[in-house]
Amino acid sequence: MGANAVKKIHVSTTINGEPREFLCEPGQVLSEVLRLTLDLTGTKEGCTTGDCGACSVTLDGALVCSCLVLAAETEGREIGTVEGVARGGELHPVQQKILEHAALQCGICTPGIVVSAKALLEQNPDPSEEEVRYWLAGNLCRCTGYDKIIRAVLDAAATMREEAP
Amino acid sequence: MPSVAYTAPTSLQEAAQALAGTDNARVLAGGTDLLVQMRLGLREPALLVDVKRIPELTSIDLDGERLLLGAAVPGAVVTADPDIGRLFPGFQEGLGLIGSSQIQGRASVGGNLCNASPAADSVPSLIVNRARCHILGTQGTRSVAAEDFNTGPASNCLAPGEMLVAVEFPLPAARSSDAYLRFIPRTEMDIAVAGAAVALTLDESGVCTDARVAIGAVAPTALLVPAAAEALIGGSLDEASLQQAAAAASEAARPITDKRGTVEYRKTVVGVLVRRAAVIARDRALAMEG
Amino acid sequence: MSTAVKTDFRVVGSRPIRPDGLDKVTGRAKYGADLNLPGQIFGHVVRSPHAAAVIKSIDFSDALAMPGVMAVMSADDLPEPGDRLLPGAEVEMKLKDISPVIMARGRVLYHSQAVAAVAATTPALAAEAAGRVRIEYEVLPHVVDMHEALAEGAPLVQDDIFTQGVEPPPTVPSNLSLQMELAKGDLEAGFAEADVVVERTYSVPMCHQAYIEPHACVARVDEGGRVDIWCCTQGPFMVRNMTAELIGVELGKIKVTASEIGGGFGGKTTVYLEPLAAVLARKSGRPVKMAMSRDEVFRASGPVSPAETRVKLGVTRDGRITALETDILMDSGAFTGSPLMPSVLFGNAQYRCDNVRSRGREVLTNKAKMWAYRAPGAPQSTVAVECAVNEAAELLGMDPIELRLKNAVEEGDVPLYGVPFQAVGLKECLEAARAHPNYSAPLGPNQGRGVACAFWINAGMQSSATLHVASDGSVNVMTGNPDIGGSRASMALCAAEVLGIPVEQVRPAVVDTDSVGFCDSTGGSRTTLATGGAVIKAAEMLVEELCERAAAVWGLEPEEVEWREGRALSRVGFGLDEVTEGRAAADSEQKVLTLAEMAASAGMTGGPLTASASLHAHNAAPGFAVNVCDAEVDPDTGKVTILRYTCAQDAGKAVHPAYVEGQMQGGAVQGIGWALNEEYLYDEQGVLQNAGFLDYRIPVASDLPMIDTVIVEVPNAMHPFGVRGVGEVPICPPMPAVVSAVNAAAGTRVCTLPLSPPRLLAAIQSGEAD
Amino acid sequence: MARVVFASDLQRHTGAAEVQVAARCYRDLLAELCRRFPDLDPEQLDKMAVAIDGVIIHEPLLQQFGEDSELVFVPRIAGG
Repeated sequence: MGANAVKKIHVSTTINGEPREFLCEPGQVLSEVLRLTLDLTGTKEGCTTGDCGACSVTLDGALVCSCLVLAAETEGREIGTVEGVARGGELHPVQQKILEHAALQCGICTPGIVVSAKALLEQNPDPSEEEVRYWLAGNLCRCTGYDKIIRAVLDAAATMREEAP
Repeated sequence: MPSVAYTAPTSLQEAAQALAGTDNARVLAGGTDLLVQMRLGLREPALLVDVKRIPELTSIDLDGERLLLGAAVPGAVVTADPDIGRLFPGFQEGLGLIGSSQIQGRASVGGNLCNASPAADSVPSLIVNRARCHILGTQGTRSVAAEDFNTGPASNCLAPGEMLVAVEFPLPAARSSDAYLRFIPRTEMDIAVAGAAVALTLDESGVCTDARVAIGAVAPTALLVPAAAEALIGGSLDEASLQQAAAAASEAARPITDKRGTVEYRKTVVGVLVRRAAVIARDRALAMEG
Repeated sequence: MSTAVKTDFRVVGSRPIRPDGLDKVTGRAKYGADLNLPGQIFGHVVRSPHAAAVIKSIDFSDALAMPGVMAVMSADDLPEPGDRLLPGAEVEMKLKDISPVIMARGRVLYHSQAVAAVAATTPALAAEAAGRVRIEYEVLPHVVDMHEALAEGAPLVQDDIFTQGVEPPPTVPSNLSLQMELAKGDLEAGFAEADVVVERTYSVPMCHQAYIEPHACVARVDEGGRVDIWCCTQGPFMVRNMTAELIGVELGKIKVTASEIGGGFGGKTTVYLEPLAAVLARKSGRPVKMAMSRDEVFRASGPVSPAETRVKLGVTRDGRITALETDILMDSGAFTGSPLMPSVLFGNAQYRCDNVRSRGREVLTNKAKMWAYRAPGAPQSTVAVECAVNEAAELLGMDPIELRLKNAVEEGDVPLYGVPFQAVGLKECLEAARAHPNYSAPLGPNQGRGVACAFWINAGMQSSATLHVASDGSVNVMTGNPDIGGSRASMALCAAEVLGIPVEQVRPAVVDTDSVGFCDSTGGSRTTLATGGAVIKAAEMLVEELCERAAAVWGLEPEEVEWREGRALSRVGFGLDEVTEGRAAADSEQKVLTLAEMAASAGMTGGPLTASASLHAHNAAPGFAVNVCDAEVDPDTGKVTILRYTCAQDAGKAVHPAYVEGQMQGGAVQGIGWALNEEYLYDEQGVLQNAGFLDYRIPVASDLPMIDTVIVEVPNAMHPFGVRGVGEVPICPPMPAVVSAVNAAAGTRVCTLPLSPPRLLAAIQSGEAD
Repeated sequence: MARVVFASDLQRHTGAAEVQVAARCYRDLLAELCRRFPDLDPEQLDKMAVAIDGVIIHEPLLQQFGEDSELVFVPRIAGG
């Protein structure tokens, strides 16, 4: 009867560089599996309709809303979540600059902003303010008015350019 | 999302079989509309056929005559493609306007078409660029003009078991370009209140020799507006012809009043958009001359 | 009450990285829906499909027959609320106006009101089971528009509402739940004296706080009946208190742990899910997790009262306000309890005026019970007053800041609510805004500038704090106020300031209701003032004890020891200043003990070093803010672009200036959204049409310019550091600043918000004011 | 004598905008006011805060004040 009758799907995937396997229902979205099955709760759910960006992850390098990806679709794919952004005990410049600029208040949108801004800077190391604003338009923040977030991302970009060989 | 099944075929044949074998099967491309509709209980498919592992649906193929764009290629890939940007900047803009950066990672031209929203941002540009939609069914393949693909809100010409494989754009003539503009209350993240695409060709003296105008979100489907195109053809887009094109578009619009806009507002604004898009398309075509 | 206000600070006023920052940028921080307990099951609420109906029957049998369904509940599982008041609530609240919001009893008063709930082993199963609860309704007529609700023969939202505040009390029930009037002076004489009179009616739409994190909780009930709740809330003690009353469990049997909170803005100062999760947990014997969908948040949490304010303003030729009248009609949703009172009292408190009258009427409609949003009630009336002041300035040909400076309140002035102002920084804010380069930036065609200023009272209320010194001299600071916008950083700064230690040596924590004394909610702009005040008080107690212990070690009297720069110093031999400034070398006479030394040896001097303090803060002081908005309007489409935005605000003393700026910027942008695009849209059936972020349009990053800020500091004479609350007043001036800028740019006088493109274009094309 | 100022909503019951009182603490003040103004509902006053010399006190029952103090009854506002 109902959901109990649905056969679960076995998925092998890579999350933040580590091979992971999980079982999911065919209709389950990735954000739910990350949060409930894998306890990767850094990925937040603010709307589950792709409108807020709190659940941003990368899928084979592309920025996506994990609430609009079926977990089953990630078979053989590479998923990047906020938990994998800081590496070897060191923050990513986007994370560091968000802290330095006080670019968060409640912090619920912050993981999505981190993942999204990192994806931007990987493809555009020198974005204009307008480009950052449009790129982050899908990451809703209700606390900050975005000002400090935009400054932090621009500052992170500048830092990364300086550090790049 | 109760009791849906999932399959991810790797060939057109497998996909066709899967679609034909289950009542109420649906193609899953980017999922940015479908998964939301399922979440809100608006659709309850029995089977999702994920087409993103099929080469024909995920490739971009350009030759000397046409551009073939796989139906499931995500917006982010289309907007990063320099050839598409050169040949069909308006189409690239239209597809790129759909949703956020995150949505762009998934949303596809095929999904935008098949979802059959009157406000779909890529459809007016497909129409003005004379795109054809390649459809695979149990009986083989067929193709329809973009303007004939959708038949009403949330309804399209696909028969049960059929799927959209790719859209084909004939390459534009020299000194041709296009533009798409939409109106939304914010700068991003909204559904178009009105949209307008213009494609045109200029001769060496800058006179418009060919034009197509299509409008979105102002009728049950995106509309081709020949009267607006006629207003542009034969002149160099002077004030009077632009006004005439705008008026023709407003006249052709058959919008509704809903939470996103009123009839009056949509009729007015779609004219403004046609006029502005025509100027952009002309400037682009002129820039191509050099 | 007045204390010496500190003016020389070591760390207060600096911008350290917030202590919880690492957890929040890495995804480790746990919010409401982030706790997964072993064996947890999932609750789902069954909501009314009707805006008004009688619940004839609820049949759970089909749902209960599903394998995996563990518990069901309805209002029958909650105690009858009766007429009792919610004990311990800061503001009067009747349980009968709260309990039906948690779960309807016999009758539903708005669409999506909670009617029943189920708990099952997966979220999908719980949702499916909820769909199988069979509820029989008898549909009743409904009314969602407040004017229609006041009309003759309108359906009664409740049967037993007799207008309060009317003499003699009415004998017939109506939807007019409350009426009030406050006045001073002689209004008619004031208008007679005026050279210019402006009269308009401004309408502000129903909106939502639109915090990004939906309400969520996990509840567990043990075999002894102890209830353990984890939830995102502005007030864990409020959750404990309300849950105890609503489900009928002793308060002492409930422990509430506040998770990190993903925004609230007033919207998380009540409960929705927690009592239900507790009942379902009790009935199932399993931990129950519940989370609202975004759709449920919009439909069934506590949205924000729409209001209509008629304003009439009289000003003399030389710019003196002689009379100010406001008349407010406010929609409370299905239950009384709207912020009508602050709307009536505070929309006019920024001006000195002898002749003032403010009236308010509260109306019930078949909509969700409205709840608090940042300076609740004030923006709805402030918009009318401030737009009228701008219109008067235009008529007088006077600069709008100049006109405000002529009338701005200052120390000694008495607002309508009666309490004379101590030193306030309104004039300083106006001058700061005028001096900002944005105010003289040239405007192009289709561009306009709008100015507004505003008042908010700010709350104090009750707080507790406990400090523990670890043996290495680092300090734990524990409070019960969820950190919604950087308050841990403020708590750490307050403690570090008093203790004279680096802020990094302080570990602030938000702890559960069993682990610290009572704290009123994080809200009312009170946390840094009041809870920070408790931290300061506890730190001062600790310093006193440290001095006593050092004196005992040294065989001195406590008065012979002073605490400076994180260490005890004996006064022997020479002046303390010389020691601390390093001008006099410490000789054998000088005795020094650092905090770390004293902590390490605490066992010898009386045991671990701790201090707890609590207070009922009576030292809140009002906040004032000034906004300047530059906007451009597309005359062909009515679309508004915000070009420049400036906020000046009196913070008293900005403890962590970056987070004060954050409050100013965030409030400004919320107000911009409310002015331009945010509104609730209902259909004929009383069903919300835009219950999602797609069509409830909060501002996105690309909609905005940078939000420039100027922090003004006129110290609050009642607070040891001069602090004023800063969280709420930022949302008061944006609507009038934006509306005035847009109308100036478009050549219109649109008074109905939001200034959505269709509305504005219609006004532009008609060439008339509405 | 301390001075008590009534906003217009309370003036309906007191008939005066302000009165002088002999009381030196809130408890005595309540008794004195209710004695002098029988229309005044003590429950209504209980629900209000009182400002003593500009300091708003939400639960004033044990408050004391001086001979020259000014007292104003104000609604309790918690905020959001």
